[in-house]
Amino acid sequence: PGFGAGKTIVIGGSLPLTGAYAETGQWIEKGMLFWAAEINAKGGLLGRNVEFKIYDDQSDVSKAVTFAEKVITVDKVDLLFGGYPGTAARAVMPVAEKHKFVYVSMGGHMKSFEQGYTYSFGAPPLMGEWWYEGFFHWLATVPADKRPQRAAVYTINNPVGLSLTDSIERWTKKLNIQIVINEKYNAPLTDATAMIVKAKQSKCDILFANGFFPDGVTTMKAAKALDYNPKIIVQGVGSVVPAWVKELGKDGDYVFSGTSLSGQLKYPGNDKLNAYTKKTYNLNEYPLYFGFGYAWMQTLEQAVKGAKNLDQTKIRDWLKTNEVNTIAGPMTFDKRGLPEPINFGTQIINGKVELISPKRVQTKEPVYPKPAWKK
Amino acid sequence: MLEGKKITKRFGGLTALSDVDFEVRRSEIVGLIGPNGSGKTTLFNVISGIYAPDGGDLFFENQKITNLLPYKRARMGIGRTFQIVRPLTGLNLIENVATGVLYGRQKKIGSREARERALEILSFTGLSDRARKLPSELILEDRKRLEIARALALHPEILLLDEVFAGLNPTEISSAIELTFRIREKYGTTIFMIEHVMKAIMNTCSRIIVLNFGIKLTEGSPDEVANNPEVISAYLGAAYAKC
Amino acid sequence: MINKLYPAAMAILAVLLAAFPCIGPEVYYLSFLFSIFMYVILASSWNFIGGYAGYISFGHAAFFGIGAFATAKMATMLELPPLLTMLAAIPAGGIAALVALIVGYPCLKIRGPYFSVVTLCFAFVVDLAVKNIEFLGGAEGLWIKFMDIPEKTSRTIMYELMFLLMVITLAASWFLGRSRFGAGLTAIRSDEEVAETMAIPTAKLKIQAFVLSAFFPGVAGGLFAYYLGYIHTDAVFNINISILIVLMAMFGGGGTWLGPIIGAVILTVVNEGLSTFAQAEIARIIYGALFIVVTIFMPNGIIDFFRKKDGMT
Amino acid sequence: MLSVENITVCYGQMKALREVSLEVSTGQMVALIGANGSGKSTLINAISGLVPIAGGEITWEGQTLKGLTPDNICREGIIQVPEGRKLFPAMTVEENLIMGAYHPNVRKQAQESLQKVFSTFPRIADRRRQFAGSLSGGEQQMVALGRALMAKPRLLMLDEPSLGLSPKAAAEIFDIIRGLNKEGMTILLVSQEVMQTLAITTYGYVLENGVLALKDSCDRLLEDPKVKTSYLGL
Amino acid sequence: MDAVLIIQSLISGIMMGMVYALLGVGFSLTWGVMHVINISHGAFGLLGAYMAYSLLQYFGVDPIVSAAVSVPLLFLVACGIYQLLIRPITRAQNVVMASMILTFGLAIILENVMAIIWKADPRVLTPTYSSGALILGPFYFQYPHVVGFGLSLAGITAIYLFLKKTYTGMAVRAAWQQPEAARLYGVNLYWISMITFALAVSTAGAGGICLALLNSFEPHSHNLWLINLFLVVIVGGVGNVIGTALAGLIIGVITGLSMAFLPFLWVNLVTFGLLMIFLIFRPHGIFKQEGI
Ligand SMILES: Nc1ncnc2c1ncn2[C@@H]1O[C@H](COP(=O)(O)OP(=O)(O)OP(=O)(O)O)[C@@H](O)[C@H]1O
Ligand SMILES: Nc1ncnc2c1ncn2[C@@H]1O[C@H](COP(=O)(O)OP(=O)(O)OP(=O)(O)O)[C@@H](O)[C@H]1O
Ligand SMILES: [Mg+2]
Ligand SMILES: [Mg+2]
Repeated sequence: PGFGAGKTIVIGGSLPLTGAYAETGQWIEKGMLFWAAEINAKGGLLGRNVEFKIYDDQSDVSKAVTFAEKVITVDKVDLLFGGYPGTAARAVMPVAEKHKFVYVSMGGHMKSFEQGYTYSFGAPPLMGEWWYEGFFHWLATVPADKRPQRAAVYTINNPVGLSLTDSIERWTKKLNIQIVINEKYNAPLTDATAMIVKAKQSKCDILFANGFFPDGVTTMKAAKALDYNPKIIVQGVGSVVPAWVKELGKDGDYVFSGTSLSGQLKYPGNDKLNAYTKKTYNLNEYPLYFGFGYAWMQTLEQAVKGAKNLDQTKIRDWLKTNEVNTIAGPMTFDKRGLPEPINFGTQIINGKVELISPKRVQTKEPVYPKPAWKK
Repeated sequence: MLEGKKITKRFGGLTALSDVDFEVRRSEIVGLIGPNGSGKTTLFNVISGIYAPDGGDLFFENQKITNLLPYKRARMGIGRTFQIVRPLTGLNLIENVATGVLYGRQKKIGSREARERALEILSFTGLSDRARKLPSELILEDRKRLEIARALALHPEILLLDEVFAGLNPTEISSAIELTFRIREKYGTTIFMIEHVMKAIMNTCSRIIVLNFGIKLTEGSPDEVANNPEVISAYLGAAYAKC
Repeated sequence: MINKLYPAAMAILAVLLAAFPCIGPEVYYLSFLFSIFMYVILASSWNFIGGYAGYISFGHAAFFGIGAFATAKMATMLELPPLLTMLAAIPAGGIAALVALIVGYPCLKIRGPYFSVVTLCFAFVVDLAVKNIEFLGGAEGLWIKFMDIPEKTSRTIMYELMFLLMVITLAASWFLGRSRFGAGLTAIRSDEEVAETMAIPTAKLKIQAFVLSAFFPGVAGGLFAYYLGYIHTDAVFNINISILIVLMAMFGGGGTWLGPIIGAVILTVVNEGLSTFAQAEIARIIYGALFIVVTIFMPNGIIDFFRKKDGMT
Repeated sequence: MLSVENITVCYGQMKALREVSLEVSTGQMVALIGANGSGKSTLINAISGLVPIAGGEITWEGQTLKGLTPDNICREGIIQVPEGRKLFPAMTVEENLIMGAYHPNVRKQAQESLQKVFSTFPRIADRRRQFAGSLSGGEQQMVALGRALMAKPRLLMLDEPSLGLSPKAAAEIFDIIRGLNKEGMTILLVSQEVMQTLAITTYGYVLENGVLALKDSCDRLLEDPKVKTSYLGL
Repeated sequence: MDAVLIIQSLISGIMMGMVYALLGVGFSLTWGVMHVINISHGAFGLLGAYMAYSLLQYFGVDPIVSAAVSVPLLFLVACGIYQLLIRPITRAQNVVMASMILTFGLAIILENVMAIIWKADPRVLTPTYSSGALILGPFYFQYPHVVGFGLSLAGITAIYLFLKKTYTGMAVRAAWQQPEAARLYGVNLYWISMITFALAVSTAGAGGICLALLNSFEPHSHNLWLINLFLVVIVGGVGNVIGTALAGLIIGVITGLSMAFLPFLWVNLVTFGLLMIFLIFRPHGIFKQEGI
């Protein structure tokens, strides 16, 4: 409790701090805590200090639901924070709806925003459907005769993976790229040899590896070992986490992907976050999920300030009608609780995640085609 | 009542039983002897249904039982003991026997009644004072008695006894022989027994079947068998012939 | 004396638990007890096959998940009104039982650790199959419409239903432990071959126990689907659930009535409590240490430990 | 060379042996008889160190065996052929025998001993590559004996070596035991075949419910009325 | 279907299978010999992987070289753990169950200790050769696979020879089949159990290093490893070293072939389905006979 009991604003919820999603959960937690420290230093929210009540749901969806109910009904927190992964968010969104609590998170992908919930917001969301927009916009600028012609698409069979394929199918048609291989796989992917051999034999010159970090690593290793050199390798959400560059080094270079947040964006706040993560974690740029944690809190902060009190319905209504400004840029929300599609194309160049598209945010000219593996 | 025709059982390359014919008639006590590894226990396993024979047929009360599951045979009245005792570990003696009673051949009864019946059987086999002990706390002889008690719980028509006399000294053997006769008296059970203890075999059996290398060597009254030169050379040994 | 008091105490406890929502507790407490009931059901029904018959199934989450998906599918496909959907959990349990019947037939011929692994594989097969079948929502999962009644009322209904299911499961478990059926299963655990020669129809009993042990988790899965509102294969077919069920039952004492109850309650409460009071990793470490300490001091389960102290058999 | 003085052994509450004493001197073959459960195996196991003794003392060549574990006692040359043979079923006959010479003291002579065992028991020499579990009872007993010989016993304790054997096989085993004793082996023999046992041993002890009931030379034991009624069934 | 694809995916399937076999032998041994089902086996493997990771990261020591340090270190750790935790439960009525519960707890502890030390971020073991390949005609033998395969083969052979040819190894087998008789012939059960356990854990470490060359790992990865090695052990027959190796090959072939012939979506499903059917028809693993 801060000064004056009951004065503190408590924000509660659960994150996967241990188990399968521990890494991500912990980054989100760090982002949120950074926000709290910052706002408390500035005199708090509505003049009150903020404090977190974070439970570890052990990467278990049903625990996430129970803890959401706990913070709402027992801990009687003032605000709810968003969870991870998408499946947990999908399950918590109805709880938030029933208890009429604003729930700002990455959301559980497009489908969960189409269930008619009114209290859930993705701010910014992590939408598979949008993930490759930036990349494709750039690809469209490549002259047609220089574009890759044949695509191999390997997709992890989970909600994120499935939502990634939508835009691939739409865009490849538009850009006249033939999808030669289009396959899904169930995690865990322990060996990608057969995938790479198939892609190589089918002369695919663009590879979409729509997976997470472990699958991404496995496919990259196999691609290098089997000396498979497509013009483009696109990776799912795995390649924008800090571990990618850190662990794969040179081998992770030239991979395209997308992001909805980046420390290199010129929106206010990004420099500060970068400086903090540089100092604390020795990272050149704040990690994606650190940013998510921070941005969700930013959104909540502005909504509370806008509504001027902690009435959840007022906060929701404020969000529905006003613009918020976050490190991911300005956003206004539609009926579903989603902003306009946000996406930036990325490529890893010399061990750094560079923004390549749209032009206005470009930090580096993309390297195309991808240089052959050095043996 | 129990008849086997050309029973054959193979384990991989080894023929444990080959074309064995035998018959046990009601109220008889029949012995089964033979050198170690001659297939005696295997024959019991075939009769009780633990192994399916590779050839031949079994009949019980003139019904073919060759392909019946073991529990069906037990229901028909074939009870057995195991050479290497196999009590239901973790259950005390009453529970061991009561389980047998519950699934036995008498009309369905409640568990209380089953325990009473179990106690009766235990006292008949001389175990009543140890009724609440666990099998692991018993000495071998008592465990063998427990095997018999559990088989009796079924109220069998025929009882297959596999070396229940092993490890007993001559005096104890006498009391075990007496128990064998009492079982037949009280339960009217026919008995088919495997035994290496000649004293027991000679004194109880009306007929003895001799197996050697899975083949039936001979069959006859105890005297005939004991004086059969083939049996002496394969099984009894020269020393036995002398005395 | 103690034997007389025992059922009476149980009855009082049951009435108190049933009446608990009347004092108007917060929704969370209902949910928390709901999950305890659920694990008691899972562990106790696992106990039928795993505890009594000694067939350690490592795939019981499969039945739980089948129940959940069957209920959710029925609810969305038939567009049942929410309250009726809950009843759909019963046929869903039936489906789980049917699946158990089909896989039990070949699997129950295998004994010991091999059975455990076959059931483990079975759970993976079911999980992956559901992920691959669009009809069941595939990798996307399924949403269930929620009831148009106040949250507290709907949680109370679910609480009472799960409680009822638990009472039924425990009653079944109680009678099973004292019945001819239970005696037969215990004999099977001890020595199946001997059990056969005691006229116990082992194959039949095992199948019956397996089917029964799949039915209750199936129904519980149906209620759970409703509780969650959105179900995904990762949430219900999780291997950790299968393992947790086994551990709960054995931790308390397999093959007894009370053991799985104690195991389920202790582990659920401790886990929840630790998440509340300790830092995440430390909480997990303490939780892990609990298993170690209990096993070292009570290697045969908690029940066995106290039974020895009381000197009862 | 072995002397057991007033030892008591308990299994939980139950006293399996009460103040039992026994002596075996070099080159002797001593019989230990008694009813089922009278504690014969317990006594042998106590000497081997498998069960702890609650009171009394066992001395071996003047030194106490107190506190020694079975492997240390084995090093002293006190070797037991356990009841029920207890072979290593999934190891070959040869490996079973080699295991007999596990102890470092005798390991070096293992090959030599192996040849000797095979020449004593030619029947198992033919089966040296077969798994011990697939042998017949008589052969298993030979392997068990052979395994004990591999350990170069100075005192050989045999617990019911003829159990479950056909009369012929049992007689063979007794012949072998007598032969070993003739070669100078000190032997403590437990058996239910009271007549045969007392016929080949020189001195005998009789256990009854964990208490030593009688001890005498075998000739006299054979005449003893109590032995006659209780153990010979006469 | 063309031959290159089939053979290429067979090659990598088999090589992976062998790595799981190396992880599995130790698990199989403790189970067979001591009736201890070590749920934390995979976690120990992961510990080996993390140790190799740190040694590579901070001292630039190649994982194969550093195994010479980390494997013996794990051996010592395992001796301590045996002494403290495993030994007390060997007197339980049901050692199998008790050991499972205890080592489940141990696995949770190890996982979270690793999470504290090395953080939850995924790691990749990337020595210089990590994504190179030996090219023979149209076939690529990826170095991590080759190294893992070689190390596994060496490890399994060493364990086999140890069990078959050395006195200590024979004592391990003897102690497992007939503990009482083993004691009577001079085997110190306590020592043998400790050695078995420690040996098992150190092979897990070696296996973990091999696996880490192939896939990325995180503190919870051991769960996945455990499931795979569990399958290998069961298919091979508990306690059977040769069986475990063969099972590794078989599972490798199954995965390899299904990768080549089936849509990837069905690979895991078919693999588990086939294993289930295999076990139903051959419930005691590849060999009927007990052996090593
Ligand atoms: N399950 C089995 N698998 C393989 N071989 C077996 C099996 N059971 C028995 N045998 C073999 O069959 C033969 C006959 O064994 P069986 O147990 O019937 O002998 P037995 O006459 O009862 O001998 P004993 O008097 O020693 O008990 C033996 O060679 C034995 O090794
Ligand atoms: N491990 C044990 N735990 C408890 N009691 C035991 C144990 N082993 C033996 N006993 C008891 O100790 C007593 C002596 O048993 P022991 O095995 O020494 O007798 P024995 O003379 O060798 O009999 P047998 O002729 O059956 O071999 C018996 O009453 C037996 O029940
Ligand atoms: Mg036999
Ligand atoms: Mg004895």
